[in-house]
Amino acid sequence: MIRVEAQPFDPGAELAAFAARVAEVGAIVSFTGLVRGRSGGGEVSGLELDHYPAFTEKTIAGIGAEAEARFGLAGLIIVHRHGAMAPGEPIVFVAAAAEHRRAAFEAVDYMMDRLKTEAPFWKREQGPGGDRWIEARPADLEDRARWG
Amino acid sequence: MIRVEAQPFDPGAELAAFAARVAEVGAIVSFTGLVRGRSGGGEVSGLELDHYPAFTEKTIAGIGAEAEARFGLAGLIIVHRHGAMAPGEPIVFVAAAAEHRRAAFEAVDYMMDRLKTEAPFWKREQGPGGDRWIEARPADLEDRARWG
Amino acid sequence: MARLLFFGRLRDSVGTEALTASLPDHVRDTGTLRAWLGSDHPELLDSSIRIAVNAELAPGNPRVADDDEIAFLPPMSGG
Amino acid sequence: MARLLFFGRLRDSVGTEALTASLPDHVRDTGTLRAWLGSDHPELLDSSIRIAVNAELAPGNPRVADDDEIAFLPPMSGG
Repeated sequence: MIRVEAQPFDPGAELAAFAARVAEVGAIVSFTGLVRGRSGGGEVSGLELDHYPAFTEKTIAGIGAEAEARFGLAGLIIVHRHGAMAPGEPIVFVAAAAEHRRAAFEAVDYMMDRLKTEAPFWKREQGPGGDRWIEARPADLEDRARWG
Repeated sequence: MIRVEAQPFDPGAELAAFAARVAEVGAIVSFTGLVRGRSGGGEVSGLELDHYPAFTEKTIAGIGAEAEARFGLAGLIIVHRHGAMAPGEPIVFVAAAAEHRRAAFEAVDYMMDRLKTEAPFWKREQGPGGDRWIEARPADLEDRARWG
Repeated sequence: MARLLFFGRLRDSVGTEALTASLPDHVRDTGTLRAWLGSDHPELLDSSIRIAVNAELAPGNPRVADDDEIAFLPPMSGG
Repeated sequence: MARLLFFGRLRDSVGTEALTASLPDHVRDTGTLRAWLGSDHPELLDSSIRIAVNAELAPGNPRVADDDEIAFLPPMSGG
């Protein structure tokens, strides 16, 4: 299940609903990304996520489908926010369920690496020095390269 | 935070509370282990987890402390059930928060590999063919060996 | 008229999120489009800026035409 | 009197979770304890069964004495 939405979401409620859906499968791994309170530029007061609607859901659905096939998942969910958000708020929630834990770990890791570098979002951080656009870190590109 | 308890818990509520505690950190990874509905022996009707109380909390706390130091975590939680439970019920919930996602992924992966092979629990599965004790799979021992 | 979209920092540097333009005859693919717009907005010449045509990223220099939606995408940063 | 604890499948094979026993003089460490109990319960001789003394797993053959809590642990399976 893929959702891209402007309103805040609760990662706990997402995990509870997902676990109920895949119950009896064995292993669920989740990743929650939160808006950082500090960054290289100091205290962060807010984050704005620009995205390309026509392209976003298609790209994310493709990443999900590839993870499902590659890791033999019993289920997955990706929830991604866009628009304006405050420090501490969740930006992204990704979870995967599988018979054994290794597949679930690898699938979530894989989906996050791809979202970081391929999902059409652009982040503008509001800080004391004004606004600045944040791009993927070199570490994100290296992480992505692990999966071929 | 480490808890070993007989009553059921809700992984969603655990994740929500943990995220509220570590808000603004950036990355949270969680693992939820559920009682499987099927196993090698067929349909599973229940699972009983024997444990060694004096030893369990000490061992789990040690695993948590080593993960914290090794991966530079901002926080972690381990909740583990013991006693009798039904298919689909959570057995274990482990989460780690870190500045960047790789540390959080590796920490949860590490803690699960150690819990699987070193935490003093013993599982008895109830199935159509009667009860049977389940021991760590060879894959669990190989996974554990990755961390030295 | 083609519809041109600008995302991320290009919104600031180009000064708009979207504009419509009639493509001159010599602009037939993403390469010639990039060169044409690049004279006013050299930041679009940077190879890190990718161009999606009708919400599709294709390798090489895909063809562009009036009626297309053409999006200029700086390096992405989801999650 | 030492307190002996049996976990997992040993609960079934030994037939109890716990018993108290007076250790004979020649039983001074986990090795001699294992050999002593092993005559009645050969499953305890298996090297996969580890022995914790007072909730502590130490390498080698730790000493045991009356008053100790001595636990026999089959391979563990948490999580």
